[in-house]
Amino acid sequence: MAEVWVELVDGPLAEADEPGDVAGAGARLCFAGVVRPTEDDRLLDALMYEAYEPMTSRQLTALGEEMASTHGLMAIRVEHSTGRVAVGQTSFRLTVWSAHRKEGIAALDAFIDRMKAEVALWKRPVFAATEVEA
Amino acid sequence: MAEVWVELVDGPLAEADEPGDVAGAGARLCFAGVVRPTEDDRLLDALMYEAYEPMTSRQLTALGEEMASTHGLMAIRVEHSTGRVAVGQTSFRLTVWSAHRKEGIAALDAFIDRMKAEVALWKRPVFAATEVEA
Amino acid sequence: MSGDARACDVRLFGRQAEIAGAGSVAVEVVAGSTTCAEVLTRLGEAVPGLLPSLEASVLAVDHAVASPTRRLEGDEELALIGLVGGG
Amino acid sequence: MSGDARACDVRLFGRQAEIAGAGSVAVEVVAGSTTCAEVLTRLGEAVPGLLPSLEASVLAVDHAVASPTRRLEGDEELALIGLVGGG
Repeated sequence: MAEVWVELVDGPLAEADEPGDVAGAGARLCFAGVVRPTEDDRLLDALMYEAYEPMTSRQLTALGEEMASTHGLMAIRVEHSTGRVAVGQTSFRLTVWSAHRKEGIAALDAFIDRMKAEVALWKRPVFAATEVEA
Repeated sequence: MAEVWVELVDGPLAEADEPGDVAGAGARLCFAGVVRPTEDDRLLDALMYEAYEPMTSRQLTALGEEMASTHGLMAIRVEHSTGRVAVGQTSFRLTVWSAHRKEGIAALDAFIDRMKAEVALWKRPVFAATEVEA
Repeated sequence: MSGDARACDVRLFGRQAEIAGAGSVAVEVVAGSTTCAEVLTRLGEAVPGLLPSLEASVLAVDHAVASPTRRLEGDEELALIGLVGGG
Repeated sequence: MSGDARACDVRLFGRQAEIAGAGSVAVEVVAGSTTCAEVLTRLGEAVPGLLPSLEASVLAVDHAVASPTRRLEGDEELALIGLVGGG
């Protein structure tokens, strides 16, 4: 049975130590989502994330378990911010451990697609006062 | 022009701090290859990696530049071991920074396929004395 | 309690809360009769600005995604889960 | 120097070095005449155990992958790059 860790964090994710080893895993893949400086060509100050607990954590856990089972992962770790995350800060981190690279990549990509489509997480842009020239 | 960093390291890769930010990058993807405990159903002690410098570093740099250009990366970092890397230790780490997730995943996957097919890097198994039961 | 009509709050989040100008909207639920699909319809009647996004939304009942045909008692916690994901 | 025949070492690595039992194998190169493709052929003649892997190998000349039709002078550094990658 794969390990599934889910954590919602108030504010930006802190710099993490390198994720530990999981016995037998030959591939460890980590995706970090960082708030970009613009959205729709407008300068951004931050994104505001909102969750609906405990539904959000339950959905992320269920999705992690499904991805682990479908893709044969050994472990999966999900960290997501709630509240304000400024430009350049990390709001999301997904780490997957698998025997080989290919299934890790497939699981990571599918998890994020599914999360964006299904999980109770919302983001709203906080635009900067000054707009970018057209 | 994207930043391309290449480093060959004697022995296993040390635990790394979380990779830094690259301005404007919304996605950071890191793959770590860890020596697995078996190969062809035989217990392994280690893998021995061999490079042919400076050709190996030149090839990795050229491949990084090509991937950055093809996939529109902002930066790419390659770290690979030479010499002995024991089971459970990390022998390879690839980090890519991109605006969005999809091009980062495509670049990472393609880089590793190309590296395995083209780059002057060799590995040999060092098997453990005891064999796994059939 | 079947047959009782009561006003139930449906929680809203993100862009849908902005459109409604509120974190929840009350809709009428008849205990044992009103379905989740009907709650979505009533949300659209109460706040027409939500109509374009309702197709890509589901109703959560007590923190779990519910079938559109599920009948409500009126004492559940209801939330509109609009599909504008994080990451 | 065209026309001079000399013995040139071709470096071997990994499994191919194990098969040859050596980190290099000497092949004859005629300056200005012998091609990279011919060097591979001569390696296969010198060490028949290498034949199965030569199809998936290329010759590096002075640390760069060389065209099979390139003619050698005999003073270059030669290496067999067999495709058994790292990672």
